[in-house]
Amino acid sequence: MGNRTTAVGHHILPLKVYLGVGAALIVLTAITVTVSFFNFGPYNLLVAMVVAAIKASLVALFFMHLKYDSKLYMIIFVAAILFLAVFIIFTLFDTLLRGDVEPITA
Amino acid sequence: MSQTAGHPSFLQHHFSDAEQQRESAKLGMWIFLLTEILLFGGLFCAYAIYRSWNPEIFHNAHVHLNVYLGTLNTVVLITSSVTMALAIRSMQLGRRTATLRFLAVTLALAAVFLVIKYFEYSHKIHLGQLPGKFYTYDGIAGTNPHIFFSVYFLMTGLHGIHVLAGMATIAWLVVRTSRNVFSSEYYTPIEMTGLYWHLVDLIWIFLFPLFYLVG
Amino acid sequence: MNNLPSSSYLNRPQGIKSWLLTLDHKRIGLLYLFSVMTAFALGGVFAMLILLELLSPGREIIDADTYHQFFTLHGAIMIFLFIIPSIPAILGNFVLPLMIGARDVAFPRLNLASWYVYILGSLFALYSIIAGAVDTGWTFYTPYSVETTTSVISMTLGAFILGFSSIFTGLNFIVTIHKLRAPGMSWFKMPLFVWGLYATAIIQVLATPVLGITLLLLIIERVAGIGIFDPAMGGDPVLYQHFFWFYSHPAVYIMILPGMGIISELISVFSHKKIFGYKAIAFSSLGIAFVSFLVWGHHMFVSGQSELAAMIFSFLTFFVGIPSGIKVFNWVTTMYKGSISLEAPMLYALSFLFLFTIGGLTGIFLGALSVDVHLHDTYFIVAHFHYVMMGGTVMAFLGGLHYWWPKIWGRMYSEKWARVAVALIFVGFNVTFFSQFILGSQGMPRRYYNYLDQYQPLHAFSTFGSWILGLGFIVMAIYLIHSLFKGRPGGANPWGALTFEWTTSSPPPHENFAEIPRVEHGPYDFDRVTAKSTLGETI
Amino acid sequence: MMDTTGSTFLPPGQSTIAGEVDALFNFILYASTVLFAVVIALTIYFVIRYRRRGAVAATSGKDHNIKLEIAWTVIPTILIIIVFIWGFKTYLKMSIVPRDAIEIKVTGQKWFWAFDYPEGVNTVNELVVPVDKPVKLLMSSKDVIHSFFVPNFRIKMDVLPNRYSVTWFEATATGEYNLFCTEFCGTGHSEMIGKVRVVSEREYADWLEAGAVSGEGLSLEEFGAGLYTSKACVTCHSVDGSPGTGPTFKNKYGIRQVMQGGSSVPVDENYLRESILNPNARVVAGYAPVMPTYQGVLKDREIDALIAFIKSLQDSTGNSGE
Repeated sequence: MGNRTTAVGHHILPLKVYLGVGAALIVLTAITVTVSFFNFGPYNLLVAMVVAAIKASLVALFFMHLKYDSKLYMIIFVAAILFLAVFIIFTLFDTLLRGDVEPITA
Repeated sequence: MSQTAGHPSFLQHHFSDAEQQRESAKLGMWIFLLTEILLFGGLFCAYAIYRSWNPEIFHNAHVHLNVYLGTLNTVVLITSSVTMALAIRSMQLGRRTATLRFLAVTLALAAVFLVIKYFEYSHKIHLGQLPGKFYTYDGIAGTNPHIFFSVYFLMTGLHGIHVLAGMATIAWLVVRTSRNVFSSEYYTPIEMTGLYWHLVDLIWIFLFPLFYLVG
Repeated sequence: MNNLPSSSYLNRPQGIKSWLLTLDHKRIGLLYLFSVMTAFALGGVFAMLILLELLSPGREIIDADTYHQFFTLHGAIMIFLFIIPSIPAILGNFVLPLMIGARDVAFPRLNLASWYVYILGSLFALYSIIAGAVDTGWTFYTPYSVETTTSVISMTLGAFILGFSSIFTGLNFIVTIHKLRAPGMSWFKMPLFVWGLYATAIIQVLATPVLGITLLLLIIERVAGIGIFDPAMGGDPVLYQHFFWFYSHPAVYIMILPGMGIISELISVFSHKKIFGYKAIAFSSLGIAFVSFLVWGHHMFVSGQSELAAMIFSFLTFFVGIPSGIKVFNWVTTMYKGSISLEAPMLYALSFLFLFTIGGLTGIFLGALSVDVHLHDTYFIVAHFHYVMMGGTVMAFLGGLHYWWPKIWGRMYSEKWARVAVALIFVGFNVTFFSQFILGSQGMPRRYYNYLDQYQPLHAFSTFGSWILGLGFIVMAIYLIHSLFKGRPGGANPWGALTFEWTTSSPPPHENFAEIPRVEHGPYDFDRVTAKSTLGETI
Repeated sequence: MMDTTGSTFLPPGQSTIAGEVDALFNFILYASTVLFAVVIALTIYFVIRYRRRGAVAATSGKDHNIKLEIAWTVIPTILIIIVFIWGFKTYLKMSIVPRDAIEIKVTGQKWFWAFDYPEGVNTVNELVVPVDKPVKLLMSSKDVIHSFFVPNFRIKMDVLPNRYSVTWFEATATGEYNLFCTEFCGTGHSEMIGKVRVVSEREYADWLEAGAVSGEGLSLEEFGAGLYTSKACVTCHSVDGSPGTGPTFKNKYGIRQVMQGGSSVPVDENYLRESILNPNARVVAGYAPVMPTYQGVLKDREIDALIAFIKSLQDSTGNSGE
């Protein structure tokens, strides 16, 4: 993929990349919708999240240029996801495991 | 655009060169996107907790969402992301008319997205599938079925507000592009709006399965 | 006598409009100074009234509801309007660009916007005082904050808007530190105050959005009753506490980290000795910034959260204490074989060491699960956070304010009166708050308007202390304002420090430096470089 | 388990867990005092010893010492791990309720505590328990979050609406101890103080016995007067005509009372019964609808006694309407 650069050195992606990524996103959407019609129990959530994560990373890497820009922006993006994950997981530590040690029965 | 030697008009006094200004703007934008991710993160956490507490309500209620409209909206938003990226690319190449065309298409697609959202909302309001004490619909089993719609309206509502803000910014870009403010050396505002728009699309990419597909 | 540089950022350009629409980081720092210190005075008045009321059980000067409104307003004003913006927005705005050899922050317009957003947020918050005040405590715990008839919405809306001001400042500082450092200033040649501001900015940017969404949900809950926190409708009040403390614990590190940055500067400059363990201090700032996001559950040990979550939060809470301990040891070791001069900034730094160590160590009591069950929501907690916030951040802020006073105004404050004020504040603080440790561990719950007679002596003792403390602040206000007009010129470098802000004139010109300086030595290389104090000579 | 005598920092501990909590409290206290003393002594010594006299002295450039830095990182880490494990072990003991505990239901509501004992006896603001027997408290709130705190037993647990929370204690000495609410709950938060009365096992059984059929030997009015205080009516309704959060009971029976919304209602048995069980149905004009319902707190016999008591509050000169 020949990346031409502008006068001031910013690289420009060829048209093929944008259209290719766009098509991939739509295909993935189709996949995740069709999968949702079958009932795999808890795996439905897992599959949906994996597909969403793939789509999200496609958008981030190509459309938002994370693949070509300095690592700093990738660190910021990943940090946001990590801190969000910490927030959700630690809160779930509490909400899912209430009454485990001392069952609270009325 | 006056092009004085070595000190182009768009360069602010406290930056040593255009590159430093552009990189600073991008770093600032990425940090702003980080705050957006954490803002929505709070609602994703609420979703995770309420879904873990009453999975059956979430499952029963999600059936009442129109998957086709949701899928259509996802495709609309993905396409608008593509046209936004192409708008940036064409300004990088200095093609002003192409940029205007792509920006206009992105704006139109955003409007389509909101219109579809409007139909979904009005349908729910009509049925009474609303959050909290406004919930009057009785087709869903479970003790507090309105919880699903509380989280649904909170997340899609906040996302909709961000789509509106994006549309306003893109409209402002269209005006400035037509006034020939941007060039292949200076297109930072378009790039920043592009980053913001891609994040709005990214958040919808997660909202769509969580509500419409899995529930 | 009055031979200050004829033109500086203070008088060039002129006119009120040039101040209200300024993009100069130094002037924005001053705008913040006036508005934040007014908020501090207002919060202080509420504090004095609260302790006056607690002089004896039963009604002293106000009734129960008014008392509840006073302690809520004291908490909310002191936290959202004073202590979070105080060091980053006043001293950070003024000193950061000077310290890294830049002409301004990365986004000057965003910087001015952050001040206007601060003013807008403050107006909403202060409007709540008139419109029936707020009586929920600064934590706005649901379901009480949803059902009370006081103006919770205007205060929470105020705090929501103030959150944006905090995000703007944090964002601005991160980009400034990354992109605008002078040539030759690598990450480990930056002053430690800049490291403190950097770690603070990271927390501001990562934590404040969650406060935004929490307060937004609370306002929606009050207005539309969607039941997200209402237990009767499937919601959960403990979820509100999780959301609230996910922001509010990192917020206490937003308050202390810039203070620690100042203390590193003061101890090194006034001991005239290279800071001990520069990298240890820098990395412990970042360490605190990240670990602070993992410990919020220790505010909720008795709130009915699961025992496993309590164990995890207690375990991680102890690890957030270690970096703070390392910093204190590094500061004390810096003074070893130094050449220590005891001007006011150093006295504030030493009282910071004394008070913050007590505050930090009492945190160990609250981290241990079984002891926290007894101490939670008692006066022990009130004493703990005043020792860390007032004994820590406010002491560091006052030390920094005195340290950079000659740089900001070009004039010195009166050293004699400053020492009087430090003594009054130090004694008054300990009398006021050490008695509250004993009150709390004896079982006196916090936020009590009326209390049992057995606690009366300690309450009275605490109230006397607050009068000494109040006097100390009044003395300080007087001599600082007096120094604006009558203070003798401080010169470019009154303390003989080595960081960049002391290389330009005081008060500095509009564009900070004639030309961007190059870094020749580390910020604390007192062993190799000596800058002669310009205190004696006249310019 | 011996109960601990009080120290400057801690009130006397009269529960099995108090000993362990105080032991950890004192360990941390002594360790912190030693650490604090070292830091402050060094600081004072350095300030005196290396005080700048006259010109600035040259100072050394030594800015790190790996051994020292590792030492002051590892030692505190070991100390805090000890404190963490000790604290967690005691906390587990506090959380796990012994199987043979007496179960008492606690209901926190705006500004008083209601206790329901196994034999159907219930009291307000007074928890009577036998000594040396584990007592399990099953707690929930009727309105906002309260918090059940007995300093002498070193126990505290939030009381949440629509949810049960559990705590337990085993008192080791008879006597009367304070019970506080430690989660801010509105105007009367600081009035929400109760008593925990620890009695001998036999005395507890007798009290329980007497309480179950309480009021046998008393006339209805006397029994009603007892309930007037024990069920905390006194906090809002006066009997001498003086104003309070709720209307006074004096000279109320039989008169017509103007309600919110203008309708006037005769104050008779069923209005009083309805106001006790469903207070916000018809609220007297000029008063806030803050009275909690006594549904399930009062038995029928107790409601009759209260009504009889209110009826007895007439001036001898016949009823003078308000």
